Amino acid sequence: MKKSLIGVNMKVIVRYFAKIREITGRSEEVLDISNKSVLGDVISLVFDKYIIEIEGMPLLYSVNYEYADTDTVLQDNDEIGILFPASGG
Amino acid sequence: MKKSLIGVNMKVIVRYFAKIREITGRSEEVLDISNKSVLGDVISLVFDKYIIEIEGMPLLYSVNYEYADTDTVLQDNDEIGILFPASGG
Amino acid sequence: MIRIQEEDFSIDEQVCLLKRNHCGAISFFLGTVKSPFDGKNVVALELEAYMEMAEKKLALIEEAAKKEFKLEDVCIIHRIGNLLPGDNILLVGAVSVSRADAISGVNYILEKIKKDVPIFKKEYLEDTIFWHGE
Amino acid sequence: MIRIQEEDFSIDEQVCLLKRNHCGAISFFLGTVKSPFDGKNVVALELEAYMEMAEKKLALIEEAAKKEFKLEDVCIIHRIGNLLPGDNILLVGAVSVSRADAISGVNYILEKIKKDVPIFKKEYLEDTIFWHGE
Repeated sequence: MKKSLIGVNMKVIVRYFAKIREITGRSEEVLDISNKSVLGDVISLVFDKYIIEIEGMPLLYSVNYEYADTDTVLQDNDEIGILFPASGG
Repeated sequence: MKKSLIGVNMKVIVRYFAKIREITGRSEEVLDISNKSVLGDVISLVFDKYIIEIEGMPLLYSVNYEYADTDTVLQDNDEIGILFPASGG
Repeated sequence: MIRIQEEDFSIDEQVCLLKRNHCGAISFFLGTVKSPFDGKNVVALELEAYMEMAEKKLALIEEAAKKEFKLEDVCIIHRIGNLLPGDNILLVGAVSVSRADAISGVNYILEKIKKDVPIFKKEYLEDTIFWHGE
Repeated sequence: MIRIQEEDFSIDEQVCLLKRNHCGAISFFLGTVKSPFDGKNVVALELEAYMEMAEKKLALIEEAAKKEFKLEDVCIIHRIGNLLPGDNILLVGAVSVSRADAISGVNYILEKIKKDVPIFKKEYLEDTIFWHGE
């Protein structure tokens, strides 16, 4: 469920990797969001902004270097990662 | 069952390793044996010759580079090894 | 010891660092750039890491592996950047008193890296380019 | 590649020989001289091989490992002679397209070497000397 982002009063940093970095054309950016936001809100914001075709992309997300679900409640200055599944090794 | 070695008419080479090499004081020797000998006959001959205390020693034997039982029938020029269990690796 | 780096590495050097006189067993795994991939020649492989998160995850994996198995020390080096077929990608090593622990420790670390560490691969094949997972 | 030798070896050199572009996985095991042994300091370790038989057995093990697992190449180097704590004894390496095959292949080879290859160890401890198996 997409929440309203009215009432901007915190900042998060969003970092982009792999295909997503190429689509957004940047490695990171700071977003202003409402203090009641969850991770899913920021993801929607980013996807709307860059018109990212997520269909079929098995994306993962992180908050402060931990994999996180979209209902994770965000804090001011959280660092969000939009990731592909790990393919190292 | 120890067979008589009367009727010498073939030769085998016996090779000694590890503790057995130290006890016999040699790495190898050629023995003259009967053409009806089995491996066990040669082992007995060697043990008698060097008065080897086999009690408790987990010896292994080889004929022509294969582990062999004492009832293995020997051929002329066979190479016999008196071995300790493998401890490599 | 954990490193994510562009530079290549020497396994002999890592062995020197891992060796302990009271341990008799060092197990290693080396991952290299494979070509062909899906039947097509690989021109290059690009590796990108979410560096801070990858280092944190690797540190957790190292710690967990040392707890799970009797490992005296662990070495994990993952390369990033542009690599060619045959180039080293990943070295995982573990030293232990016991052979079984060293080997199981390396396996455990490899499984965890594949699953948890945010490092991403872009495959440049002869006629197509894609990110793994795309 | 099989070698029984007194000289030490370089793992990096062996990696160069094992590497194949179409294989992404090399697994290694390095055995070193361990001290203490049974709680006593090791002064030296002497290794003796029944050379012809050991080489034959290693060749059979290499062949069997290649049949059992999908191994592109195998490297087995076993040292003999007088070694000191920390010295390299044994290197087993296997290269494969698949990580699982490379790792299982090395394990298989190690098990077989321990069981079948006539190489004998004499342990020089601080207060006693004995052959393994004595």
